[in-house]
Amino acid sequence: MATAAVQPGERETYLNHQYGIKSWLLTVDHKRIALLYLMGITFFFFIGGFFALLIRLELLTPAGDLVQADTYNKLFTMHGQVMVFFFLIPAVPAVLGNFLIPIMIGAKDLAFPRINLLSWYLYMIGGVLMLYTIINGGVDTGWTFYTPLSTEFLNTHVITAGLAIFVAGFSSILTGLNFVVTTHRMRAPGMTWSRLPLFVWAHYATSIIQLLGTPVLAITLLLVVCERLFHLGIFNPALGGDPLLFQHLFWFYSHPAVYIMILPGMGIVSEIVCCFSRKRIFGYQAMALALLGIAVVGFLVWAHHMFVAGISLYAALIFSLLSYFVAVPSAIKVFNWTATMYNGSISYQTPMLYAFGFVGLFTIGGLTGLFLASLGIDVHVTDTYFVVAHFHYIMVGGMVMAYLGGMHFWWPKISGRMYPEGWGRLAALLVFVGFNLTFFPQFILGYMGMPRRYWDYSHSPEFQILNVLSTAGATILAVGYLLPMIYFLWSMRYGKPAPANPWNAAGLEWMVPSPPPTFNFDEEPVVTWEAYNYDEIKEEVPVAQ
Amino acid sequence: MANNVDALYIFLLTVSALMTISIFTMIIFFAIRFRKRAGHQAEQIQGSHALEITWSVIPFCVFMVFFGWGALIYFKERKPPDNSAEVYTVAKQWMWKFEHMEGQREINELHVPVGRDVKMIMTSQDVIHSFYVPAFRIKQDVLPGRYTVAWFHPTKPGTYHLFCAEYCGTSHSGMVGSVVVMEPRDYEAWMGGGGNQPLAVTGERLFSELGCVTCHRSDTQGRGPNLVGLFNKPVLLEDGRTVTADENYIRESILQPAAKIVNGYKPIMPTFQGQISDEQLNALVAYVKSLGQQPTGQTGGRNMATATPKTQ
Amino acid sequence: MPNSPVATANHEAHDNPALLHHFASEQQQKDAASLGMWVFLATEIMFFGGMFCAYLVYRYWYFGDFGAGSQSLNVVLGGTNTAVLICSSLTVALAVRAAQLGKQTTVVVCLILTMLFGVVFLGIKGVEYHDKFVEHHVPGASFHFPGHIPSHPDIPINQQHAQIFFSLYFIMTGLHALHMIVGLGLFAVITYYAMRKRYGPHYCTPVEIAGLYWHFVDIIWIYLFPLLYLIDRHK
Amino acid sequence: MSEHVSSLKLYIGIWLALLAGTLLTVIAAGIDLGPFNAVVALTIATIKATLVVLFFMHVKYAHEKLTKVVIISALFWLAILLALSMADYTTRLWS
Repeated sequence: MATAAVQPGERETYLNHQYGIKSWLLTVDHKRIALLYLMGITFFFFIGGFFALLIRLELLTPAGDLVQADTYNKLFTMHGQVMVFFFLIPAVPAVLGNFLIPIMIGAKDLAFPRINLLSWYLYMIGGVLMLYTIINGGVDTGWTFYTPLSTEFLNTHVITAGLAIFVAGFSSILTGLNFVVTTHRMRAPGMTWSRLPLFVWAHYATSIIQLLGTPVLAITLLLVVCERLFHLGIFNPALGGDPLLFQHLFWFYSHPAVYIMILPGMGIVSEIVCCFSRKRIFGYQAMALALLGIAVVGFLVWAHHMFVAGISLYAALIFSLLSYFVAVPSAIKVFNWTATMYNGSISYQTPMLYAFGFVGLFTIGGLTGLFLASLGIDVHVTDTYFVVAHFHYIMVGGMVMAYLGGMHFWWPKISGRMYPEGWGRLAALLVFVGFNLTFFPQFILGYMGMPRRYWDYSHSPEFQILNVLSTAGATILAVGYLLPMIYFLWSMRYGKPAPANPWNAAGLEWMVPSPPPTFNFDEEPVVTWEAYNYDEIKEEVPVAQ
Repeated sequence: MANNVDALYIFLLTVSALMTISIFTMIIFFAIRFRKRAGHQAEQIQGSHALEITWSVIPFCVFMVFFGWGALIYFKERKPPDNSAEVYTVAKQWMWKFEHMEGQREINELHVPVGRDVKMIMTSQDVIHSFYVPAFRIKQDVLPGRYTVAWFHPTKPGTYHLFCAEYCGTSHSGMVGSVVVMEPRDYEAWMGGGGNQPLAVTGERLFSELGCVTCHRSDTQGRGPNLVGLFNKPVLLEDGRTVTADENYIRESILQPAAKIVNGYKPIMPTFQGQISDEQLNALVAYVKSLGQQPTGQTGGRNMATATPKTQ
Repeated sequence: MPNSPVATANHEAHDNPALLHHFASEQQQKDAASLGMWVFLATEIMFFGGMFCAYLVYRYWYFGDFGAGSQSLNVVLGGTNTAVLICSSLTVALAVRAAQLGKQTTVVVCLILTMLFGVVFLGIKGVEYHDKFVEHHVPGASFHFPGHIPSHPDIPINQQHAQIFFSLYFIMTGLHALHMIVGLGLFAVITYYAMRKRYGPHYCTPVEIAGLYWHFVDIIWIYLFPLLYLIDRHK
Repeated sequence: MSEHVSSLKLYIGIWLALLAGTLLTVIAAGIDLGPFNAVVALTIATIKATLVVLFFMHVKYAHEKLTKVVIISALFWLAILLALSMADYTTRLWS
């Protein structure tokens, strides 16, 4: 039984209603768990980013002169594993989703608060295993764990890395389970499916992928661990196994995993675009259906990662065709965001700048995806820097932009303080410029034929100029990422206190105080309005200070 | 091939650039035209089914063009022309080993004459590698335990990069080499330097040394199937299936004879798994293939230069 | 799920101690728990699905060797185990029914019977594993599986392909057994509460959702049995 | 919603049917049906599984469709995994 720690005269919020380390580590409050996740995720983001910077520095010169070949291999492996499994996949759902979904649907908490806490602990256990792997000398399988290299030929810490991701996978599954059940069972009276914010729809679609994809990754990694321990031969051609079976099972999860990363970002962008255009979303139904469509069709395309891997000609044709099907809902979303802005009343606060960036970079990332889905071109550019550039446009240009946009948008709600708008805009600009400078040259490098995961390109000095540009961009990007980290921390103490609805935005989360009270709502809300009812909100977005 | 890929690439680039520019222009135009200002209220629009359908169907049709064109190129890339020069390739950490039909062996360098189709028949001794020549726009993973095939048609003399494109361990980035495309005359001169035994002849010698010849006789009396004229022909198996006798089939039949039993024969052949090297296996395959090109049943065919296009 | 409401300063306690603070009604809580378990079972299907995919590929490639491996398994013990598991499913269903009807003693008896069947299953499985171990059919350095494939008395078994069969056999049945052990743990806790008469017509969600889990484990075995034990048996 | 309580008789009946199915599948495995052995074995297994799902797991009496949707989605995804993987394996030998 904790005693309330609220000072007299102060309003009780989820932040101050209890103090002490135990009140955080044993909390079942979705908002506090979101903050716990935020810490872990930020930590791993900077670990992964540090590896990325070392990679870029190594590639500044053609010769392999900064680190050893093995070290380089470990750097890109751990950059990938840390970023994908400990940042990109959990970031938006576990932080923003966790914090906002119950409030957005008018619930006091997620359906299973204790499972939510468990899933944070699983994430942390996975993270500790990953750190153990890193500190003990790392792992150099590539984040894809391709067999038989990973199972028979390397003597780095493949097993602990595999188990780290295995455990983090269960965290992801439990988060998805919680979201699905919460969305079905915990909606406030009047909050019908057609009134759900697209942010919730996006997380619902994401959860479906997490639930049905992640178990396959889990069993695959378990098989890799068994292979390494007992040399069973399931993925080892020398013992009668098929290395392509590993790739099938791996990509069955890891392609849809891209949508785990990007769909929540799409949800965020829908919220931001509507708020800063003062408009209803254009084509709400189409937007919601497109999210579900991506989640389903995203599972039908995985072998487009394997066009040159030795799959049958006919399978390649099927998977190429299906890959184009998933591009249609993605295109619909881009068009609808653009149309939402039409005849709006647009203001350019930081979240909106990130949303602009997201739509632009996602468009480029998506269109280059069409190149890769086209069989004839894929043969040339797969496993080159073209692919590297493409997926960074989706994940960093798309997902990280959206994540930062969302963090700025809801930071007043989470912390109860405003961030400094000027610095925010500067950081958004730096991220956009730095990002493009880092990754656009890599498209060209890829078409020129520079293979990915190369430590040394002294045989092809013609690749250097573009690599130097890329490294320069990465430096700017690093500054762009550090800035928000600094001013968010600064604002927690010195920021202007935030009102309940600093943007005059629509949605239940803006009707509770900032920061929200422990149980979100004093009385169960009854929803009588459609999503994005900006026609009923006459005020504009306040002028930034 | 490179031209075909580039043409498609430029087409895709143009279409994508148009789409990107139009979306960017619209966003920037809307952002400026409809910026927040006094006296202007946002107009609420629910959406439009007609528009949604339009911008689903039109992109989809464009995508289908991307798909069809890409698929055509891929189809061509996966079907080597019948009378290509063949190069047997063994990849290992971290080098490329090539063996020409004429018997020349090379490491990390591949010499080919200009204007001649070259078919790479590749396998790996350890992990997955990938044979990538950016200038020819081809890439094919090289797998342990089976053959994969790639082909190209060099049109311009010169030296081109050869990369391993599938991450394969410590010296992945050191697993590079070059493809040297030569004028036919230079190539002849380079070829003539060796005094090598053609691969099929090596294979023929192995064929008798290993005792294969006692059962696989060139008449119908053998205890094993007659291999003359076998290559690229359909084979009826005992379980009723029919498979094509391609390189992988021959390879498997040597290493795992019991895997596919030819109709009418007994599974008495011993396995050669672990008893012959990848190079010896390549020689045997090359020999069996050379039999396929001689309907008369003589053995010891020379090389692909005498091959006639098969009609099948 | 054990229940202790989070009492808070600003939140009034509900009448029912089993109703958690963030639910509006008992029905909502029950529906959430049941949906949660069903969704979890969906993930379990995909978890085993990866194994079934591997199984399908290699059975397609190495049918003969899979047949030989299958025939070395003890179909009597496997069949008995199937029957044992079906019996345990019945007792679980009866436990849920008893809880719905408020028959406290029957709940406890049925749950104990279920656990008993579960232990018998694991025991028989242990005997089978032991036999395989003695026969050197466990994948690894000492793996040895002589003989011929069923439909071809003159084709010897390919050791590598047979090893893949036994690898899949051990991993699939091993994961299944692990699920059984988890289920036994769940039932041990629930039996403890059932003895304290926690469950009745108004509240029997834990019995129900643990029951769902147990039935699912049963269903997995219903498929594993023919897929592993009954390949090419007639030869 | 009123909780559905099935009769004891029904449970015993299902239990007997499941035991009979087990016996039947063992017997059927002993008869040479060619490729249909696998079909028969899987059909019997599916019937048994359906009985368990419908009656022991009360899906037949579920008051909303959601449970069925969850089951069907999971099976659909499993089918995607198996079918598209096999689309590769079964066509590798074609040329």
